Amino acid sequence: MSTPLLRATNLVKEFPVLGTGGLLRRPATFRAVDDVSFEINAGDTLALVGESGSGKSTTARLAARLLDVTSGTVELDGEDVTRLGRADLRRFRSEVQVVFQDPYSSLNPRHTVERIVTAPLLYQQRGIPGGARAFTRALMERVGLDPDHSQKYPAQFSGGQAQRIGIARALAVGPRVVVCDEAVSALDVSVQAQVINLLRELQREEGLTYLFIAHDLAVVRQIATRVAVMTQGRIIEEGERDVVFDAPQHEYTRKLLDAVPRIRPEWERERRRNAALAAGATA
Amino acid sequence: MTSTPTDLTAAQAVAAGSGDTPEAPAAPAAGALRAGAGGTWQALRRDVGAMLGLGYIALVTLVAILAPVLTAISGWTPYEFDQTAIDPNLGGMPIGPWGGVSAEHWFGVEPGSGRDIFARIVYGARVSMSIALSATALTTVLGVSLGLVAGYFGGRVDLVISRVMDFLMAFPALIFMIAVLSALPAGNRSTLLVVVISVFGWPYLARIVRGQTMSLAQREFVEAARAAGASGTRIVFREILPNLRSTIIVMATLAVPGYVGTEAGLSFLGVGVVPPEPSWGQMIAASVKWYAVDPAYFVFPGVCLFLLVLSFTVLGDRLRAVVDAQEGR
Amino acid sequence: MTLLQVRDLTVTFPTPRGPLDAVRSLDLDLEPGGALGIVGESGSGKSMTSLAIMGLQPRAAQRTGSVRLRDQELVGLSEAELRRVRGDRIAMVFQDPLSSLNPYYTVGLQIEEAYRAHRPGTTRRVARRVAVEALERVHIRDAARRVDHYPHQFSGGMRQRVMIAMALSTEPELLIADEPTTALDVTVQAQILDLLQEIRRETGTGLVLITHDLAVVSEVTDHIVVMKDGVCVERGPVEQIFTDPRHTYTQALLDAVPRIDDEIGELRAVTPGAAGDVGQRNEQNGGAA
Amino acid sequence: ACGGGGQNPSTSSGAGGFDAEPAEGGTVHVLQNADFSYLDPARGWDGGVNNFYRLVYRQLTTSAPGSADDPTAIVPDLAESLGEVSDDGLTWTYTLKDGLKFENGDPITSAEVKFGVSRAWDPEIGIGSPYLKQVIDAPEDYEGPYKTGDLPTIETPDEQTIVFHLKKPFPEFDAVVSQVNATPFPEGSGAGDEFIHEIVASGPYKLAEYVPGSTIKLTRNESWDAATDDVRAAKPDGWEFTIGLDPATIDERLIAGQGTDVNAIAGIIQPATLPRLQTPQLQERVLQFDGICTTYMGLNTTKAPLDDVRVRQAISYAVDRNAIVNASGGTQLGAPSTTIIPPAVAGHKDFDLYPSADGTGDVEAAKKLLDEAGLSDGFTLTLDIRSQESMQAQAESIQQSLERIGITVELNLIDTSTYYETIGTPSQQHDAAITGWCPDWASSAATFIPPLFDGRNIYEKGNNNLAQLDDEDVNARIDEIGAMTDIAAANEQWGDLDEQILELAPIVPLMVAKTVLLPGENVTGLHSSANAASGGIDFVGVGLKDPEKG
Amino acid sequence: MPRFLITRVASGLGVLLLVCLFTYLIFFALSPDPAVQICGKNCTPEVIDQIRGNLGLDQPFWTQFFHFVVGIFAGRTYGEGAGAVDCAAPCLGYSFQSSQAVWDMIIQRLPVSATIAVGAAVLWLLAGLAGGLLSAVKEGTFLDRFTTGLTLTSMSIPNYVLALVLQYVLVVKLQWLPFPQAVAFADDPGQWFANFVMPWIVLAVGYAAAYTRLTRANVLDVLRENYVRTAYAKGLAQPLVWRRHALRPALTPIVTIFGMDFAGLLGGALITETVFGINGVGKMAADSIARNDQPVIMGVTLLAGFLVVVGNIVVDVVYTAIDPRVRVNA
Ligand SMILES: Nc1ncnc2c1ncn2[C@@H]1O[C@H](COP(=O)(O)OP(=O)(O)OP(=O)(O)O)[C@@H](O)[C@H]1O
Ligand SMILES: Nc1ncnc2c1ncn2[C@@H]1O[C@H](COP(=O)(O)OP(=O)(O)OP(=O)(O)O)[C@@H](O)[C@H]1O
Ligand SMILES: [Mg+2]
Ligand SMILES: [Mg+2]
Repeated sequence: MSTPLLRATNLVKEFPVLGTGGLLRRPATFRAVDDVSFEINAGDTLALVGESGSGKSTTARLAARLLDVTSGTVELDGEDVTRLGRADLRRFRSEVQVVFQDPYSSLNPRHTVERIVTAPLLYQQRGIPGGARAFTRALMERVGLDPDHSQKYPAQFSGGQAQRIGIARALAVGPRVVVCDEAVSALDVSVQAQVINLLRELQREEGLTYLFIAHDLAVVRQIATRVAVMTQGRIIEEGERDVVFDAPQHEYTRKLLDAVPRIRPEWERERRRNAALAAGATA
Repeated sequence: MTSTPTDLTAAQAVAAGSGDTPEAPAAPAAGALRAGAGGTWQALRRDVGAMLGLGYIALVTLVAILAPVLTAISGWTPYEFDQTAIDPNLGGMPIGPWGGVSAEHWFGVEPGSGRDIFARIVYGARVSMSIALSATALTTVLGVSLGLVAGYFGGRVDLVISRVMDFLMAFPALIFMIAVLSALPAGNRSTLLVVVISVFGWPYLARIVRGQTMSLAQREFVEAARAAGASGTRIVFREILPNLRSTIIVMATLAVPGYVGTEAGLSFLGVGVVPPEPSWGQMIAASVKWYAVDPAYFVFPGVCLFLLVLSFTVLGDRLRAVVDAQEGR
Repeated sequence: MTLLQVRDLTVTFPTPRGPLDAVRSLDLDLEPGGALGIVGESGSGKSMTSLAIMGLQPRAAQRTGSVRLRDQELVGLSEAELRRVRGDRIAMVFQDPLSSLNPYYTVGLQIEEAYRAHRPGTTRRVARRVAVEALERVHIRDAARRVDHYPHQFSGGMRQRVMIAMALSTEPELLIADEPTTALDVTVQAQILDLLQEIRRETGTGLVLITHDLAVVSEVTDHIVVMKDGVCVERGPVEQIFTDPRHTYTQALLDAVPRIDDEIGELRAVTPGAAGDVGQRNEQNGGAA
Repeated sequence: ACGGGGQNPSTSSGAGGFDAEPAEGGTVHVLQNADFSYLDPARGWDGGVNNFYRLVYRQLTTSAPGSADDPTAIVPDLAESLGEVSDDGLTWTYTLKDGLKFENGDPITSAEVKFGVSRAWDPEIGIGSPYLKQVIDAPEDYEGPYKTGDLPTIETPDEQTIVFHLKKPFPEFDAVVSQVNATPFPEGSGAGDEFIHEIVASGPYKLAEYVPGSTIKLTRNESWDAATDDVRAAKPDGWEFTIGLDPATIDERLIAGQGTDVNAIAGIIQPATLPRLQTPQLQERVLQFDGICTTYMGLNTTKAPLDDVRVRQAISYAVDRNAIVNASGGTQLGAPSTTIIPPAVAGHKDFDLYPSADGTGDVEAAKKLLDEAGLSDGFTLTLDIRSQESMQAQAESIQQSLERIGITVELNLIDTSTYYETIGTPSQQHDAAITGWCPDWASSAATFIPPLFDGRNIYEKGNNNLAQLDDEDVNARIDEIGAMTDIAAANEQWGDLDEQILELAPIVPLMVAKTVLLPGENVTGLHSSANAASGGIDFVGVGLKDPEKG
Repeated sequence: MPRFLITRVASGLGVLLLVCLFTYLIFFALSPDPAVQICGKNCTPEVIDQIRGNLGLDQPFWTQFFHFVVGIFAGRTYGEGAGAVDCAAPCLGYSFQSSQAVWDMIIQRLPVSATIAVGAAVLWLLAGLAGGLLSAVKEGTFLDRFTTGLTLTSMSIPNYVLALVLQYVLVVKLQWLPFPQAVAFADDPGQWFANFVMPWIVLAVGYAAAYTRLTRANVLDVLRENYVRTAYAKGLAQPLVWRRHALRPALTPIVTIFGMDFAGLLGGALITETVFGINGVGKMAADSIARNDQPVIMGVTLLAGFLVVVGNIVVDVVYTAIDPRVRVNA
């Protein structure tokens, strides 16, 4: 088997506990991520699920090198990126991008769309192919936004649209891996659907690889190819999506799945039937 | 002048909170280009108090700029003595009612010397405004950059800057300013005033900027910028700084009246600008002795100063209200 | 007799661009012991509806229409009369538990206070016992000790349970829960929802559950009102809404819900609005969002 | 001692009758801005404190009371009579009166007088009047009674007699032993900071309470015997000095005259108060005295172009004295001065070497002189001034008048506390400086001309010869006149020397400040004393009309 | 809690030492030779050298500074032999111009300053809180707008101008009050009040205005809090909601700001004391500056710094006591 695109091995992350430690004493630490390993093949989507505070975001940040590991390694294409220097990190940044949870919070409210989506190129000191305006328009079209709105500010967009801007920014540098940290959690169901569809479409068309974090298992089921379940800083179960969903091995996974509220399947079936009937009637 | 610290604390108590609220939708879709500023201006324009204040500030600024022209028209420079306008037998009191107001001397004359008060007010505006504005500019530059750096980089940098701030704020600034100013050679007092005022003024702004920076640094767009490969300085100045714009404008506007007052107060205490250069504070200081017999001498600079301070205070206050409203507080 | 009957409820905000109806001509009915779900996208007026029922809409807002609790008309009551209804007969659980609890007082005091407001003459001892019991009822372990803790010492799920305990301490006839589980984990959410069901069964308290999660309402409620832009677009028994939605908006909403045990495929998104009008809508939302 | 032109110069005092004989009793209040420098007379030495010392201390001789026919005269105090001088003029002998006591009842003998005088040699304590040290002979390395011990050159043959030996003849030695630092003290007392807060009174009052910077209260010294004292009337039972008041507030209080303020006196009123004194009631209370101090501008003769006498003369011509007087409060508070020695001081000669039509300066004459000096285009000079309001106003008016002849004056503001130190240091002094000079005793000009113009008195530090004038003729004249024993004749000569010096224009006399006072309506016995109070009210005669009031 | 306190006290001491050093350094560099000032009117270079030697002014900076700091804790003696001057601990220096230990000078005047400070603080707290609450309760009404206008106006009047205007009107024209003087309360309570009331007002006005605005803003903010809504939803009566749920959170930050402001009053009262000629510490500072009496300026600066640092710590402690959120769970 070929090397996975992104591989994390024995990741550990400890945070100092606030209020402990003093001038001489080292602060107590809290282990947010505890020996986590996973790999993602090109074109796949690995979903990280688990309770709140289980270390999902921390793991994602470690993978995207937004945090430094306490120990363990992250490899991209077989290359250890855990200790890259500034210049090499820039290259890594063009390969791995992040989409965040809150679309408004993750977009600088004082910057226009154009400025937001071209910023990564600027920060990586790369030229903007075709000029900022044209580049932005093209990118906006790609994520399904009206290119005429390139001079607007994030607050002038709806949540779903704002999240598309976030995705456009991630795509600007032409990454291979996109880390989506709860990228759809803050959105209304109606908007959520649009964004999930967009992500799927991009993956289909450009072969993107996702590390997808969510707590909504229904969403995960729609998008993931593989699923990892975290609790208390550890991955307790990992496998093919259907395997995990249909035959969960771990107690906690089962508990999680049970807790998901669901609309009764028989209602669903009936509704579909009714909808089909109605469609037929109008046709 | 004593109220300066409280002004700032009051301002910061209100301003501090507004930092973590995202810039809420501000202008209708059409006003795309100037989303924030345009809206602020629109809202401000409807405010009578703010507009009156702004009008007066503009007037004073204009007067200060045009001082030579104005005194050419009025016919007296601020330094010329006019012995005919005062009564040597009455302690040098101006001759005529209202401190010697006449066609010759529009605002009357200074007792003892007969210098033209209009000319001195006009030139005094230059001094008062330039000192207050330069001090504000310097304070803002210092306060914002140090506050940003402390708030964003945290750790040891923050520790050092915060200690310096504590240290400066622990200083009895007024006592110290007077002491330093009176001990230093009078050379270039205006510059000295600006420097001394700013050295003691920046921590108040820096503290607020630091707090807001810390909360902005938690926001995901900062992390997004890092993920995009931005360096620390870029994040601070490109990503965070624009978000502090309203805070900075409001704080700066509220700082100006404080510094106008501080300059006047220091001049009042005799450590302000060097004579014969007029400043409003110096004029008030000189006039207080005469307030009972020549109230006009006290009233002209006193009212000018009061209105200037009031204008900036009102403008700052309204600006804050508008910005707060826009930021959804 | 119906427990809650809302007729033609309208909440209007004056805005620079003219009055804006956050809720317009809304009717609601709830039988004793029943559970009514109000669903709809963010900003559709769900929270405003609940506040308006209690007479707690923002000062700027104007409320018209009729709200009847059993046979008492609530619109037009004096503050003093309203006070007797609030907390005692209608209790409310708010969306954000942390900001809805006063950080300066122990949760015990805040529960006692709710209880004593309607039982004048109750001693603190008695009130405290009530508070402990209320906390036990919502399954907070070691309740006798925890009553003396401050809100920030509780986790999100526990805070929400404190809110519920507070609401239930007076044994209200009607409980309005505004997105009681939004901030929570699925597992915690499940516990809270179970708790609400349990209480309804035990005490016969009527429940109005506000949420935008369709799956949640489908599990908990028996009647549903679908709101969009301040108006009710569809209402009916839960089964009917889920099996045979009439309104296209309801249909679209149901289509958009990702399902855990459905086939994988394109989700049907609700027709996206143009940037312009979403912006506009958002803007009005600014104050509340 | 001799009377010059300074006889009882009070020019006007309303019908309020401030010369009425005071009644016995009551407390006189004094309102003042600044605290006294030192309660220890070996340390303090200025117009304000000297007057205060007169209430609590006595010396062998002292100035006559302000009410005397010749208030500038030096009269016996502890001594029976003025000193007896030996023929060579080097030995002066005084005999003490009987019944002199300190406040604790101990007698005052010649030993105590000697001890008090010898304190003047202590380097840290004897920082007051310099005359004892300058005139009385003492061993080279003598450092006062605490460090060195007994001063052998002063003899005390018996308890009543004290004999001084001088370095060289000093005809006015009676004035020297009237200096405040010639106050007797019990032997051994007053070391370190002992007399800073506590004093040993020999005068009619003793210290009852002292809060530095805020109040001083004096009560009667029961040990003082009025029979031994011809100078001090000491009518009030006590004195209360309120210190630290703003000058404007003092004036306001005096005008209002509420409560104990009817019993109050204070210093010169503010210019701004003058216009308010125009009501008949207040006019009645206004008291005016002539000044004895000359305000002048020293021109540094060592600096170009001021080293050219024509330039200095040009400046003397150009200065507008009327403007200066106006800037200092107008004609009631000052008179233009064209001489060094003011009219109220013995030896004054009336002349004006640089006249102008209306006293506003002769611009033409000045320009002509500048042209001659080749400075038609003018030049820039730096004027040192104290950061004090009235001096700033004077400087600004000089600035204006000199601008008329093309001289640009830059004001160099120096903090009050360091002003004299700066201008008294030739290396730090600039082109010109404004300052003033008062005589140490007004009975002669001996303390006016020599300190300011003796070329041999130019010191590296603490210099008073601001012009740094070192003119041989002048120096020689100073020696000649100083040696004259006929003081009246000497004074006439001083007046001529004044004119001779001003020909060289080393300084520009500007004005003589006058004293305008507004005492409370219940105060009386107000007479000026040039010696004891620098021209202000002599405390010794002051009392209340009605002790029950206020 | 104790650890937190220790850290705060330690850093406070550090700040004070810095203040001390900095002040010392500045005056060391700037001020004229104290020996010359002591030497007086008729001075010779030899005497100056002698005085310098006696006072240790010829020693290097660090030695002098060290002696100064040690003096604070252990006291010190200036000079030797008969001319020696004792300065007992806490020795903040010795003013050779007033011939007094700085500490004694301060202690002598502190009661007056404290009277002014406390009175003014009471006044501005009462006025500020009342004004702020009133204006918040009546938000948007004429009363609110009037209060706002009044506060903005009074913030804009320099206090020396106010002082003079008040004095002119109340004392000179109407003769309702005497010219302010320090009268002891025990001597005559009526006079005491009449003498201090103007300084109180002048000092308090600016603060009162600021506190009015602060209180108003805080109360309005808190009233928008969700927990206030909760309180209403529980059926609590409005007075109770206000008293319990709005006031305490709204006033907590004011308590802390008050601590700081009060501690900083020493400098703030300078102008008031100077204008009214009241012999408090502030006026003493101003006078010393005018006389360039360096030890006194140093002493007052240090004292003021000390008060601010202590104020800071007290505020922190009080804050932990009144805001449960910052209480460290031990
Ligand atoms: N910067 C940090 N400093 C200290 N602790 C942190 C930090 N970031 C995260 N943690 C802690 O690490 C743990 C894991 O946090 P993380 O954000 O990864 O959880 P999560 O699974 O993403 O949770 P959620 O679903 O709520 O987003 C949490 O207990 C959190 O408190
Ligand atoms: N103070 C206000 N001023 C003007 N309009 C307001 C105000 N508060 C709320 N609104 C309007 O009322 C509408 C309904 O808000 P509400 O909070 O009831 O929505 P919601 O359905 O509860 O949304 P969410 O799911 O986000 O909680 C919003 O669209 C908003 O525009
Ligand atoms: Mg997370
Ligand atoms: Mg809501």
